[in-house]
Amino acid sequence: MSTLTEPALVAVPAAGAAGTVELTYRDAINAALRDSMTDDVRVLLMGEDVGADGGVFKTNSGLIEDFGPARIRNTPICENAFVGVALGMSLVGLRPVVEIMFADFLPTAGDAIVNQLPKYRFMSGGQCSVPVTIRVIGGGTGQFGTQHSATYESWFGHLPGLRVATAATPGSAYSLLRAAIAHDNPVIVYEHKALYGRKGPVTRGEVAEIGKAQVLRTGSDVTILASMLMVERSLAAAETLAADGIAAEVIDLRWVRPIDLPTIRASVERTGRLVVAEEQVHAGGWGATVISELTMGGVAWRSAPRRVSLPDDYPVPYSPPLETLIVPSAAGIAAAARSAVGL
Amino acid sequence: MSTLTEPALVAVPAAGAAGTVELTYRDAINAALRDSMTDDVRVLLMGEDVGADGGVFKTNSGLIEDFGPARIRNTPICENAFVGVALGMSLVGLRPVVEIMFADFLPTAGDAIVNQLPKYRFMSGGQCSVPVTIRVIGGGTGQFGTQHSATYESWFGHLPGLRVATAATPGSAYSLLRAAIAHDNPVIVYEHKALYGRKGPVTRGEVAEIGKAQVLRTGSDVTILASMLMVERSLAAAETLAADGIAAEVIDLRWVRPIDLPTIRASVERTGRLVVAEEQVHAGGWGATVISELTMGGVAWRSAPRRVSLPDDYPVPYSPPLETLIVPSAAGIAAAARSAVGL
Amino acid sequence: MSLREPDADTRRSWFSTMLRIRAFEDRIQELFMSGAIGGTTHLCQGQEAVSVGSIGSMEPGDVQTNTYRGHGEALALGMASETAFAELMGKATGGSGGVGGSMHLIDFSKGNIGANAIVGAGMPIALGAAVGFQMQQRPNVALSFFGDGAINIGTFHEALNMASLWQAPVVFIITNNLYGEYSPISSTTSGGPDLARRADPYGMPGVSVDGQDIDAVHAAVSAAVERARGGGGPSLLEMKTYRYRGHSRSDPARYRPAGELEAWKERDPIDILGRRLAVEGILSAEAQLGLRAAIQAEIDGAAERATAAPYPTLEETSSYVYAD
Amino acid sequence: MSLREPDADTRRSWFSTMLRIRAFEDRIQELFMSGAIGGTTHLCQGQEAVSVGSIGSMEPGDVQTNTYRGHGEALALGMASETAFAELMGKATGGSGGVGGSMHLIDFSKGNIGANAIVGAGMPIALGAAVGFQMQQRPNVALSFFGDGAINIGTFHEALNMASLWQAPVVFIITNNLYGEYSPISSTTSGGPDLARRADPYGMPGVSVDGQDIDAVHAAVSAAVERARGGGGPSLLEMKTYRYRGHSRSDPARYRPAGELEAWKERDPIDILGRRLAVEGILSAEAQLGLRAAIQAEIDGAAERATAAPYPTLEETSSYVYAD
Ligand SMILES: Cc1ncc(C[n+]2csc(CCOP(=O)(O)OP(=O)(O)O)c2C)c(N)n1
Ligand SMILES: Cc1ncc(C[n+]2csc(CCOP(=O)(O)OP(=O)(O)O)c2C)c(N)n1
Ligand SMILES: [Mg+2]
Ligand SMILES: [Mg+2]
Repeated sequence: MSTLTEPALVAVPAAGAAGTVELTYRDAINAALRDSMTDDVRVLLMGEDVGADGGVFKTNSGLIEDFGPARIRNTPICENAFVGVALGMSLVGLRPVVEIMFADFLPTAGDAIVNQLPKYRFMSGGQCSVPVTIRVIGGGTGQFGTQHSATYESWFGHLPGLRVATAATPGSAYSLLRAAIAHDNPVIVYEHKALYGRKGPVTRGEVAEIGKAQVLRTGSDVTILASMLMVERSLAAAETLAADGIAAEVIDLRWVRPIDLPTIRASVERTGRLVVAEEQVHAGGWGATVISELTMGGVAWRSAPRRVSLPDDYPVPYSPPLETLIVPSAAGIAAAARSAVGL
Repeated sequence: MSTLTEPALVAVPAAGAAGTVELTYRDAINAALRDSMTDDVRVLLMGEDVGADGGVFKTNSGLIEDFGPARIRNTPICENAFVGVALGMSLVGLRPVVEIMFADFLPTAGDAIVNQLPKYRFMSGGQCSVPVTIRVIGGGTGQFGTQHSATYESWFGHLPGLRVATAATPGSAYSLLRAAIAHDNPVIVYEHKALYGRKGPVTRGEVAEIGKAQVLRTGSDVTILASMLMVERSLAAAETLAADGIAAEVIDLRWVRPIDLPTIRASVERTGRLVVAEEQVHAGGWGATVISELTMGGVAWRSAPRRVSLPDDYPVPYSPPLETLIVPSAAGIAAAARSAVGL
Repeated sequence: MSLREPDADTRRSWFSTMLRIRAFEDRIQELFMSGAIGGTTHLCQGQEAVSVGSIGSMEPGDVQTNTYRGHGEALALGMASETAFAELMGKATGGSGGVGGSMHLIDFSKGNIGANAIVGAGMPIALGAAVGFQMQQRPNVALSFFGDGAINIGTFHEALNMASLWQAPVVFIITNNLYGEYSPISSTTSGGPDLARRADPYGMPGVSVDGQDIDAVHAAVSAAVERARGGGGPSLLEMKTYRYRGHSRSDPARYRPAGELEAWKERDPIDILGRRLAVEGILSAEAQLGLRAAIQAEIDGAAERATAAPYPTLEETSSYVYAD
Repeated sequence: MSLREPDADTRRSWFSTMLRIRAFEDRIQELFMSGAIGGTTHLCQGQEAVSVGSIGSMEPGDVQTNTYRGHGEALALGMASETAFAELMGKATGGSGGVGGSMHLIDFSKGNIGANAIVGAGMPIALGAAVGFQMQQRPNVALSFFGDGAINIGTFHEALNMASLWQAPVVFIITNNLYGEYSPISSTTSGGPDLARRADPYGMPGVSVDGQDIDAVHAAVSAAVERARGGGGPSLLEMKTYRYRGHSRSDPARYRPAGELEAWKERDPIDILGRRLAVEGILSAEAQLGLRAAIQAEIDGAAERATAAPYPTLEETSSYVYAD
């Protein structure tokens, strides 16, 4: 560990209400940032326009007023360098949260994310820790077009040294972000831009367990594994399926690294059937990884697993009917589940 | 298509001997570059030190002398921009080949590779084509350390619009590179730095078929699927296995995008058993994709598929015994195959 | 050649084109607000002189790259407003068959080889085209339009260095509208308000230009273009201008100091040229009114036809992914 | 404070440290050539004054980042040569327990917070440390060492812009050894041979320094460090120097013009300081000979002990991946 001492930053008053409250996904993120920064003076937020008018997605409202422009730090447009800056800050005792406005810009910061954050501690022989959180906004369905609809979360699952979380609900958005900020290793936390307005229960103070998936609905006929936007579509599919007499279990993946294989496996061992619902291309994604791991692990499939994914060979288009067609729908997920159970 | 006309570049004399010759992997690449540039004046090579002393890996010997510094173009150190430059060149009728010295630097060119090359034609509604080839040198076992041993080829398998090839032999190094350069879409071709000295037959003029894997050894007990350095280790494993009476089929994956599922499936349907030998982390890799696709496709596994991969949670280390331990060996591949056949 | 003074016809056509861009953008804003178009959009009202004056310096075979805020360049390069509307509506008759959208108005046949949604990505691409021209010994030039915010990203630096090193025929044009998203330049950009200075370390000429004065824009870009065409190498031009709207659809631009927008509107680029043309007897105030009405009618018709056009299918557009 | 003239003891210790670096690098070269060390290495003979003179300006709590060619900085910061040898041999007793290797001699306890194998990656990291100091109101400064080739990559530009914008206490040091791999500066770098000029557009001071003269190096870096420490913001320093060896183990450096190496050896940084110390009566020629022999013995012993040290195991090193 570094011999550097604790920073001499000024604390701000404690955050508002504890207990479970109903919040939007957007406000859950705001609360997680606010609570983390209140509890720990070493935490700061940086990125493009993070402190301007609540940030581009309005997740940061009020933060610059309460924490000031040093801790809510607007940056120039230069993702690679400002992720590197966050790394450097973490090495002298701070705990930066970096906002990357669209997941499509992660490749712009490619070197810092791939070669620096996950490997820095290792290359030093464990001399340092790198408590950097990257908040990134991903996903389609908003007609943002080919260069603004990416997820790419599975890429980072390929990298030892990283943790990768995905938030499907306000509760997860809060607790995952708090977990990331409290964690001593670099974590990428995905938010989905179509979910900001969703409401749900949030427990202030809750810190998610690293690497734990969440069973959101139980059922014995088929397991549906999903992340982010696909979670609510899977839950909707499960409703339809229930009407057909099919009991679907819905699991929110939550962590792409590490993947919670025990929870997923336990479910699939009961149901014998699996549908992965992915807003990503299947090749190279977590869905393939899960199916591979379960198959290698000797799961006894009652029917072949299925996937509902983005097309193998078609980027996310702008045209609204085309975008609707290619992003997996509740109906598509339900159809895959029906086919898995042989209906 | 662009209305721009053909360039007015000067042709150079035809290349040397045709027919099948014995070449090193290094010289096979040299020959592919030389033959492509001789056949087509639009082809050029660019990258850091590509024209200096034969390039860092000596693949480019003699090229600057024969084709001149405009077509063998040394660049400053700025991967993201010079891949973008190659894209721009392709839009006005050239066919650039870009050399990225280590696969670890692909993330430095992240935006150009992820958001530009594969999507450019799509976003324009098919108005252009992007005949850009990226040659990249990947892989470990040379004690290059944590930031110089990457492969990451599976990441690009996740991207519609790209093609991704991997060369395991001199013959493939030649024919894959020629195929890439002749192709009208962006292609990433992987070379492995441990293989440059290997010798093998090369057919001058041969152009590989896009998306075709290669069965290098037939056998009915187990299929071993490998790429790059893992191919020769798999062949060595097959030799050992043969001594034990196990007939292993060895397939060189060759293309990560598109993956040749028909060839792989046909093999696995015969053997019922599969070992994927990967110099990469399994999560998010092509091995998982293949196992997932075959399982979803209903392959009847005689035993659970196996993988021999880099560790899930340990980056490539420098220390020679550790590097040797973590990179899959022929013995490790053979052991997995034995366990697959139940021995 | 463009170094000649632009004649009356040319300047009249500039005026029309600026009006067309303005009317197009205003209509887009309405269509977004009414929900007839989804997603997001980045409008360029106030910046028309930069687009039109610069594009006016291009010759056949020249190319340019621009950005998500590139409607002005696309229309200045001759994309029909109907084609542009259709693209923003995601229709099959759009410039990219509807798959590109607001951030990607592209027309290779007119030298518009890319509108990029990634800040900084267009500069290396334009440079690549320019180096291609150089290798092919074609007498052509590439322009690259980008914003003030884009000068702080790595590709700016990387592209300018290579451009100067290779003396490539490329002209880099900063459309300095004082903001990158919600951030005023001074909060993101070191070295003071004069962005042309960023050319210095590359040994490249850098010139600041009044971006509201289309005659000044055209003269500066023409000089840089002819310099590049003649083998004199690249230039960096800074166009000082302003965007009247917020960054994108969802931005009310609350970060602007009071009075700033109004002050800039006093120097509206269309009005400036309009007054000149009237004074010089090239286009009377009355004729200008008629022109405005005609262009408004053209825009109305174009929007209507685009609205009526069909959406594309996956099948029709599948060939957009791979060539062959 | 470092702005004081360095005293005799200090300069004697510089001389020893430069000798230690030289002997270390020479031995590494032999070990590579004999196959006792594998992989690749990047040596810094000829550049010792830059490393030692700059590091000499650091105070406790200050930090620096450097590169794969960072053995000089690591030793100047006090890493024991045995620890460095062991790291290059991949031994458990190495600075990173053997998993880092030649390109990553790192010692957080001494302010050496990173040796990076990716060109340009260290600058933002040093800047981040500096901004951290600023936020924590610590009186510390971060230095960042990188090569002439690194000034053309995006992170250089991005880091310098932010550093100036935020007036961060960071000093950027270009070790200009005239080549990036096999490429002379002029073939990759626009704007002429004076690299300090690259600071201009950020409104940052840029100074070129004779990198063979350790007194000049130390004076320049001390001035920049004290300026930064006092809230005066960042600087860019160019150290004009030369590497005696090729880029890496496999490079015979055939690209050098005849006589260039010899001319630079005439201005060897160790000799320059050695002559001065003799003339000034601080260290006689005889004492210098004794020192050389002592350091050679130290290096011999260190290499021997490192050779005898054990390799690490996966188990021992598994905690290097994740903190917790
Ligand atoms: C690499 C990257 N980072 C961030 C963004 C998000 N973004 C889009 S436009 C913009 C501001 C650009 O400002 P400027 O260059 O001045 O252009 P303007 O929008 O004013 O035309 C930002 C940050 C992006 N598109 N690409
Ligand atoms: C992003 C990136 N691109 C390319 C390389 C390969 N590379 C290693 S050192 C080097 C030359 C760097 O030259 P310079 O900055 O002058 O440093 P020097 O080696 O002279 O110390 C190159 C191209 C790299 N390590 N990282
Ligand atoms: Mg702007
Ligand atoms: Mg150098």
